[in-house]
Amino acid sequence: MEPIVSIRHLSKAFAGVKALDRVQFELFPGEVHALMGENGAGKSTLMKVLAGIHARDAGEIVVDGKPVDITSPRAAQALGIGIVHQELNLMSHLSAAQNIFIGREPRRGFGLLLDEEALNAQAAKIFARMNLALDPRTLVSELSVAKRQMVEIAKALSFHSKVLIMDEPTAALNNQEVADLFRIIRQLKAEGVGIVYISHKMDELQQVADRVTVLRDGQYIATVPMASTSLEAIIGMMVGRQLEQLHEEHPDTAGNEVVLEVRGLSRGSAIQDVSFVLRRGEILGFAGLMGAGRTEVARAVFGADPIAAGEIRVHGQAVRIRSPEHAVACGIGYLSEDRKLYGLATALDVATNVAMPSMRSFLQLGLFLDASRIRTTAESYVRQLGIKTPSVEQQVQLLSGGNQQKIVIAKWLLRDCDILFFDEPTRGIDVGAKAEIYRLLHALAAHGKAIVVISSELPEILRLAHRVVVMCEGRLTGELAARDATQEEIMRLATRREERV
Amino acid sequence: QETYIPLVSKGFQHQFWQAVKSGAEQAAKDYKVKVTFEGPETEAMVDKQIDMLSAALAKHPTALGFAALDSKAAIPLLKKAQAAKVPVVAFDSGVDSDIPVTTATTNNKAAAALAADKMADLIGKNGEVAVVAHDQTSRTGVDRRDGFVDRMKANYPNVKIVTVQYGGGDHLKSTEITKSILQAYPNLKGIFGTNEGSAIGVVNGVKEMKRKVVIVGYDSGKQQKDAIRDGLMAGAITQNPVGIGYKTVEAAVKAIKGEQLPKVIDTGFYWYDKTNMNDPKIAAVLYD
Amino acid sequence: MTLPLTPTEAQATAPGLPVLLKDRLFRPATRQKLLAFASLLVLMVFFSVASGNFLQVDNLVSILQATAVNGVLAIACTFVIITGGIDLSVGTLMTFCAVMTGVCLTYLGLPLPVGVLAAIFFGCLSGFTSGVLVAKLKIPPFIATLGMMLLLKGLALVISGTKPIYFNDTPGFSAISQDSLIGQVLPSLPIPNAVLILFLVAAAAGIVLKHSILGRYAFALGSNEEAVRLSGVNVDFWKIVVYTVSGGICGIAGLLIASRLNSAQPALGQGYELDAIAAVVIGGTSLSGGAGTILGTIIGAFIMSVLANGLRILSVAQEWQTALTGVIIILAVYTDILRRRSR
Amino acid sequence: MTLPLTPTEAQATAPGLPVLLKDRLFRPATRQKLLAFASLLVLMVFFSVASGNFLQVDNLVSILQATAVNGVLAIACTFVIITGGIDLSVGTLMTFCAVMTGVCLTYLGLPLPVGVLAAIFFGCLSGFTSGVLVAKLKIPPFIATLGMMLLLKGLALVISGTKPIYFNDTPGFSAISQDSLIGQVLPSLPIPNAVLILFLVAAAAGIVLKHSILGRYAFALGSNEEAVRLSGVNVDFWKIVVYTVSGGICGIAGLLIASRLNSAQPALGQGYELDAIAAVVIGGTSLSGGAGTILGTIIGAFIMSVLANGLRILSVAQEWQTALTGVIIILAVYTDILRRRSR
Ligand SMILES: Nc1ncnc2c1ncn2[C@@H]1O[C@H](COP(=O)(O)OP(=O)(O)OP(=O)(O)O)[C@@H](O)[C@H]1O
Ligand SMILES: Nc1ncnc2c1ncn2[C@@H]1O[C@H](COP(=O)(O)OP(=O)(O)OP(=O)(O)O)[C@@H](O)[C@H]1O
Ligand SMILES: [Mg+2]
Ligand SMILES: [Mg+2]
Repeated sequence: MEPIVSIRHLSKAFAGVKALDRVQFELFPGEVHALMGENGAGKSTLMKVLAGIHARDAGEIVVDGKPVDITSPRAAQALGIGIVHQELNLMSHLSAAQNIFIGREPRRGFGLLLDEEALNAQAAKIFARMNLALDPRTLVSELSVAKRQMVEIAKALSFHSKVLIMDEPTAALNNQEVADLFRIIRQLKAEGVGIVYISHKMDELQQVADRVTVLRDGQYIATVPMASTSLEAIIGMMVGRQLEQLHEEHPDTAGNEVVLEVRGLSRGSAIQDVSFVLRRGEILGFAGLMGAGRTEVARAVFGADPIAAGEIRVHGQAVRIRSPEHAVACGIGYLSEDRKLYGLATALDVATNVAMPSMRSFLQLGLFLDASRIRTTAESYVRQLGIKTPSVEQQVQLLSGGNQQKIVIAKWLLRDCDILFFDEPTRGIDVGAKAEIYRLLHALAAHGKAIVVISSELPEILRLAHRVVVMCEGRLTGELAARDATQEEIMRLATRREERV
Repeated sequence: QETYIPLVSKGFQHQFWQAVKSGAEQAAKDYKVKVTFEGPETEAMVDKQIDMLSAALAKHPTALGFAALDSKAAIPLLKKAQAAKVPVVAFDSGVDSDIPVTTATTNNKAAAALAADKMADLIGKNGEVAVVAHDQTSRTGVDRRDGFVDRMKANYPNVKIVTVQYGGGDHLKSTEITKSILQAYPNLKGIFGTNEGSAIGVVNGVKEMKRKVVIVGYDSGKQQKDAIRDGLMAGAITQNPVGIGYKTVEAAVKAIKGEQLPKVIDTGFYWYDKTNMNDPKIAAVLYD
Repeated sequence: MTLPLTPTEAQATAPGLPVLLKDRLFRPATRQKLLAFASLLVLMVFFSVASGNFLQVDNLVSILQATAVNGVLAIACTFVIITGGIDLSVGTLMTFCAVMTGVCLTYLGLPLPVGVLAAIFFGCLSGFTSGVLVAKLKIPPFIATLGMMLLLKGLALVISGTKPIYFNDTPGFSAISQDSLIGQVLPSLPIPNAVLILFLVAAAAGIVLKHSILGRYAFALGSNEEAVRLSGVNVDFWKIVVYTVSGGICGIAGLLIASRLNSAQPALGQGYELDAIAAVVIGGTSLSGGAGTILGTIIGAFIMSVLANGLRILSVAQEWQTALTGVIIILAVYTDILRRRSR
Repeated sequence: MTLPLTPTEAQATAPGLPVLLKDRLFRPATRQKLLAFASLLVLMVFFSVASGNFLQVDNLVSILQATAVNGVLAIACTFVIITGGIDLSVGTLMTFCAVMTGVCLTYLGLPLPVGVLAAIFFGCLSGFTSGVLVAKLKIPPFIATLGMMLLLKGLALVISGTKPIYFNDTPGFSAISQDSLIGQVLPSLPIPNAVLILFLVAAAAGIVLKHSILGRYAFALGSNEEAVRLSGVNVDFWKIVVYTVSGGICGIAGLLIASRLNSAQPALGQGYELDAIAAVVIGGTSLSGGAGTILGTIIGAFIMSVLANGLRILSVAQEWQTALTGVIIILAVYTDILRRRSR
């Protein structure tokens, strides 16, 4: 069989970074080809070259047996190449349907007017196929991150492409949506579509991938069939060393002092009477389906959104948290789930972003900043977290997605809060770094920090949390100790909807 | 019912217009009528002035004073005033229409020509002079520039006008312009500033460049008077803005009573310098 | 790729037309839109109570007339601002178009329709130039249109010889904005054509913005230009189209003002861009792009002219007029912000 | 992996200062900065060749002096624009401050230093007000500062009674900008104090922007305000500080212009904001915030005054001056864009 896409000796350098170095890649029709590698390995760059976003420096791209020059996204579309970008790239002022069909709007009135009805109907069809309950007319700005991700996927599907690139499509999804996505992927496969699949969730590979290509530091390492290769072997190729498997014993924290107590937190239908306690040295997992309201709870406690009712006690003292500033002053930190929108000033450099919450601690003479201390501090985090960047003066927007996420983590580590909310902390982070972050969270807890981890990845919750609370539709539906928590039990609670009267 | 006479002028921020306003207010007190005074930001805003005129008409005035920015644009509205039997008194500059019962004005062109005569005398009817004007398109700007330039060309062949530049009457801009002109023309003998802001700008510029040139100004104001007293400025033309304001209101009152008025009320212009400044007749038409 | 979908499934998520319409009428959004007039109404009620001269047909007609030019300019700006750009050249572009019409009609003696087309043509041409500067040369819209503003101002003066061009020889010209078609039908409503034209332009612009592909791309560009580009849309082309359309609308404004003054005044125009942009922003369009409505812009333009007219009718001293205008603009926008927040 | 480092631990890894300095001097960024002067130099060379009167000490001093007011206003704008805002009130705020100084010195007869402080105080106060409107009331900066512009203009006219206030009774006042401290030391360089003040303000502003917490937050606000807020920073407070500082700088501009004209002219000021913003944008600061330098702004201000001076010296007709200024501004920015792209 002929490959639909084959890439040979492809190189691409950015100022100061050799992102791709003579990489090769091949995709057959009806194949799901996983592209693996650590953060900053060059996966997204390779796919962006294929999708006409970056121009290649050297090398060859052959599509359907013909060498091609893909100079623009439009040219890629014309060749039947569609892409789901790693970073959400939606127009938040437009509706979901309008986003999906941007550039290809159905018309009426002699092609002069937009046919909004047809547009919405077509989008509804795609959503129905994805099992997605979403009104096509909803503005994207009103959607949660997960729903936005689904819209991106719907957009890629709408192209009816021969080649479909998915760059971490599941980073923001949880099990049900992932299952729906995989169902669609299998269906597309059966229709002969070639799919490039990028993910840091190793367990997904076994479910969908046929072959795996591994990149490391911009270089091609190997292509292997999935069926006959172990995950450990792939991870070994990715990181270039063996990762030791570790099993943390969860300490018993039930007797520790309570540092944060939330009682009767409410706001509209998003948060309904949520109460929980958080103890010193404990990692509390927040599980639930997308839109369950976990992010809302964290933001409310952090003072980012107003609350209608409820009491918050920090170290036993009742506090009325008015703003994030106040929350930080109370020793509460919040790492948000959407780094691009809420986590980073992406036009600024790494050092400034790391120092952002702690700026005052770098003051000298009352007003001026000790730039060299900021720099060395940032450099030390870059080293500790293995952030791949030419220097700490690099603009954050030029880093790979996973490395951006690490910077958000670094900034809260530096701020040294007693109580930390981590909302999807490992989104887009590679296996090696994920293990590092897990270890780091455990170490923080062992040092007496109290941590809330919100995650849509059940294995992550099970592995990290000392105790798990589950939310559904804005309510707390249950609490489980680590030893009682199983995926089945969590899913049961996460879908326990309120009885309607 | 109270007699109400709105005056729609060409501007309100400049000292010249403020002086017209004070004259009008003086007359209002004397004749026991009510006046209001307003004008657009710049003399380019012909349409804004027309909006002001229609607002004034909406107030059902007894008479109306109007200093047209454009001699034709307001004619439809003036016809409306005529139909409503509101007498219109034109001031400062006229309109191309016989609707106004009279026009209280100075002949700007003749006044600027007088400035040219004085300038020519002061530089010995020979040499380079420049003009710093306040506006390239407004009636007053054009008349004063042309009055000066035409008289020079006609009567003083040895005087050369090297450049005319426009500073919008802005003191600072006129200062910078003057400095550039002095820089470009090292042999320059005189500069004419066509309104208060321009004239002060010229004085500042000459002072900052430490040059000796003959400065002729226009209008008055404290700084111009000081400059003349100190010998920095040779002299200036003044109109009688207070008189314009006064006569406008007076004419309006007469028109209301149905009295006959001359077609034009010439409010006059004067040359003033160190020698005649304190002359009571001159001092009366100067303002601070 | 096929879509395995039963009709019933589709229906579940896409409601039929009648349902949509009904549900739209009773949507809070509709109520919200009516409330947008709140600031304007408050102003009108206040001035009516404060002066008996305000609420009279003649004066209301003057207000409408006074809004026409700024309203049309503000509509032109709305397009550009929705894409996230800004247009400082609208005022002098209007003047430039008026001068070009003057050249065609008075200097060249061409027939009236040619003059009308000339205004729109030169408007589009200048808009096109700005568009090319912004889209192709990547010059920030502020600088590109500032440069165009100065260039067009200079050209208008050069071409007209710094003198107004009068239209006395083209009898029908002043009728364009001064006559009243409405008044011929309903003699009690002598609304001049300028106002009719304003509303026609507004209606057309509203339809283009809401229902045409151009409008869709304008919003999309303002929302996230990179996303639009990554979707394979020719971003540069559509940007140029937006600036061109905006320029053409300025051409209409040029006709209106020339016809109102029965002359092309070459020095007029600078400073008008601020009024136009202010109307747009008062109308709720965000300067960062992606959101905005023509209705809002029109309300914004009316707020500004009602304010100016009302303060004049009350004979407020001019320096206080200026100060009060500043305060009231801030208040009007603030009440609008409160209204949105209370949703 | 160990726990977060404490700052002292981190310092152990800091490279020595000399290494840093050396490495910074040879960075391509330094070369880039020098190239930023390119447009300015091209203009200067052109005018020098075109007119022998251009490149003379006297004229260069004039250009420096002509840049002072606009330069200081542009510095004030730079702060606000970096946060992603805009300040339309700088021109009339300057005038308002000049008038308040006049009130203190001439009407109340207070001593000179009080007058100087008054200008800065009222500048800060007005800036503070704009800041509160923007940060607390969430009024878009364009509208908030447009409102302030009109309010301050009205107030300046009301307070001064629409008359200039002269400083004839305060002998030292005109020395603030007109005397030359540099000239006293180096008689061949009679650079007036206004220029000295411009450079002092620029240096201070540059240091604040680059090395102070205020500057860092200004950039961060312009880049992603929400991310800064969620980092626990009091965004509103810092925004207000930025507007206040910017207002204070406008106060200094007010002193400069009052001292240069030896009077406070209440009608002057509107329109100056466009020149100031243009200088900022020509200098490479983005109107969408998050990027910009004081050096760029100063270069931008000089480009504008060299251009004005040169065209005047060449006695180019006014209307052509206007048109050419438009074209050259666009070209200057375009070459700057090309320069950046070629990196
Ligand atoms: N526009 C750019 N300018 C400069 N450097 C870039 C740019 N885009 C990517 N890079 C760099 O190229 C390298 C590869 O980035 P890429 O985004 O391809 O990584 P990735 O494999 O997708 O990583 P992740 O798993 O974190 O998404 C990184 O070091 C990144 O910093
Ligand atoms: N910006 C927003 N505007 C309007 N509604 C929102 C917004 N963000 C979230 N919501 C809605 O609020 C509800 C709670 O969402 P939230 O993000 O807290 O869920 P979550 O449990 O964190 O899930 P996930 O992050 O996985 O989507 C959902 O119904 C969601 O659609
Ligand atoms: Mg990536
Ligand atoms: Mg969430």
